[in-house]
Amino acid sequence: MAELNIRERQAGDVTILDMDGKITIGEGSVSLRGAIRRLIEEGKKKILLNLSGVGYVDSSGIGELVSSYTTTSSKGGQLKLLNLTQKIQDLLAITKLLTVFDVYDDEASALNSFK
Amino acid sequence: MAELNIRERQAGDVTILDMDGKITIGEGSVSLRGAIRRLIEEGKKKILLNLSGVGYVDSSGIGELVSSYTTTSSKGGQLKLLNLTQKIQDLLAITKLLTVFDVYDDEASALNSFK
Amino acid sequence: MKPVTEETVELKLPSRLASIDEAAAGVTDAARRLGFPDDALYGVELAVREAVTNAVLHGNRRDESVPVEVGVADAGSEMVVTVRDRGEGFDPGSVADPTSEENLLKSSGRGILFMRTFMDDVRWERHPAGGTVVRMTKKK
Amino acid sequence: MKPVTEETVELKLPSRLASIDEAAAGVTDAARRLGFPDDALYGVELAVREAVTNAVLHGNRRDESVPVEVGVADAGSEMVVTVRDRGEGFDPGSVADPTSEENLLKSSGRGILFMRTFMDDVRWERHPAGGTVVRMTKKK
Ligand SMILES: Nc1ncnc2c1ncn2[C@@H]1O[C@H](COP(=O)(O)OP(=O)(O)O)[C@@H](O)[C@H]1O
Ligand SMILES: Nc1ncnc2c1ncn2[C@@H]1O[C@H](COP(=O)(O)OP(=O)(O)O)[C@@H](O)[C@H]1O
Repeated sequence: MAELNIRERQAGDVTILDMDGKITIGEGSVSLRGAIRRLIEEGKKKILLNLSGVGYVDSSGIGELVSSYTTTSSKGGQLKLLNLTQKIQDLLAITKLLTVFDVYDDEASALNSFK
Repeated sequence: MAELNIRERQAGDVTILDMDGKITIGEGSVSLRGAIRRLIEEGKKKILLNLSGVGYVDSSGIGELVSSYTTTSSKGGQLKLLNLTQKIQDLLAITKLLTVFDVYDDEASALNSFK
Repeated sequence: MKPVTEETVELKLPSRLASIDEAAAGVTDAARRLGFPDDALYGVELAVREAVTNAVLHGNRRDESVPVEVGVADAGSEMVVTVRDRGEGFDPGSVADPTSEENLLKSSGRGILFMRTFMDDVRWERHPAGGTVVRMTKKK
Repeated sequence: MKPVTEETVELKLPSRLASIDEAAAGVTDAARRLGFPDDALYGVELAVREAVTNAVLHGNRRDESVPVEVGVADAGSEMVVTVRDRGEGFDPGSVADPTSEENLLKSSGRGILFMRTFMDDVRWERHPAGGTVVRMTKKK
């Protein structure tokens, strides 16, 4: 089983990535990076990461979320986060990244925010 | 929680010890030794050890079962075994003690055998 | 009176990414045996992951012939976890603060912050026989 | 090419009965991480219990200032478990066979039989720095 499974859905012009597993150094971080790179190449610039199935993130995973955000922004896109587990929320608080990321806990409001 | 819990029941002149836990070096072996010693002192010489709840036995525990048997026999009593788990049965086979012990897997036949 | 031997666990692992999972599992299992509750194990695991990641990447530069050594010692009221690499070490005092405004968008530099957050004390030492040891203490 | 570091776990425990449970749990956890199935773990645990019991009782005579050292090494196709005490050792060849008729009713002497039954290879060595090491190998 892969460390991180990523499924892609489209809601209007927003691409939702439903992620399941761990975003940790190595495989998990690499999968996320690959997925974001591909979306950007395909011109999909409104990206919503659904993290409800992500149970474990390390500093490399947090770093990869930040990279995903900066890469998308630098191409004129937007990347937002949906459904953080308590643990990821805590890590984003510790790293003061809650002010950087746009975070939602229901999908409808998240989708609306891209309008 | 004690390593080995021993409850005593009487069926006619047979004393049944229902044992739960582990018979391993230290507490478990010591509890069994104490229980047998007490029964012998009380003149209870028909003893049936119900091992259905005993999940783990080491060589010290096997040794303690042998001591229980020899102590009881030397006082003119009888000690038999009931409801061995597969693992204990295997250990008694490995040690060639299945020929020494009288082993039963239902209580009625075990009780009958003391007549 | 001679002192009672202290209980310790030592893991020796090759310097590769797979060793991070191994070390995390080994220390978590040991901490559980020492009686730490499940919710403390999460933080211990994360701190160990970060420390071993640094040992593998920065200390030993993924040279698989060089070991990462992880120790767990039961010091009664606390557990001491050590991670030793064979590298030159660094000055923890001059590591950039990842939470200051100008570093927020950097893609790395948050490992030590997590180690300090989830353990009660974190310090670095030179090992007398060479290499760097990070010593992390967690109260029971 | 330099060899890849072998993965090892080392436990250091005081010579007392409580260390038997500690060692059994530590080695079982390590064996599980190495991929041994649950039904193999039972036998590994029993062999380790017997070896550590002997180290605590016969090798170190319950002197808690003296350690019992338990090692687990992943040798690829097999796991090697070592238990070191600081005692004088013994001659395994002259240990009585517990399954022979005249020994059946003895209350001890079955530990080595269980170690040999549940591990693929068991041997005793003198440690170069003193004491006795029993080395038990289990195929994956
Ligand atoms: N064991 C180590 N050996 C050498 N340098 C280290 C070690 N641990 C940490 N460092 C240094 O400290 C920096 C910050 O570490 P850390 O906060 O874990 O973030 P990251 O590893 O993502 O850079 C590293 O980039 C590295 O320069
Ligand atoms: N580590 C050891 N150091 C010294 N003697 C040992 C050691 N291990 C085993 N022995 C000797 O071998 C004998 C048989 O051991 P074993 O089969 O485990 O049964 P038991 O420990 O019940 O006697 C012991 O009684 C002891 O004399």
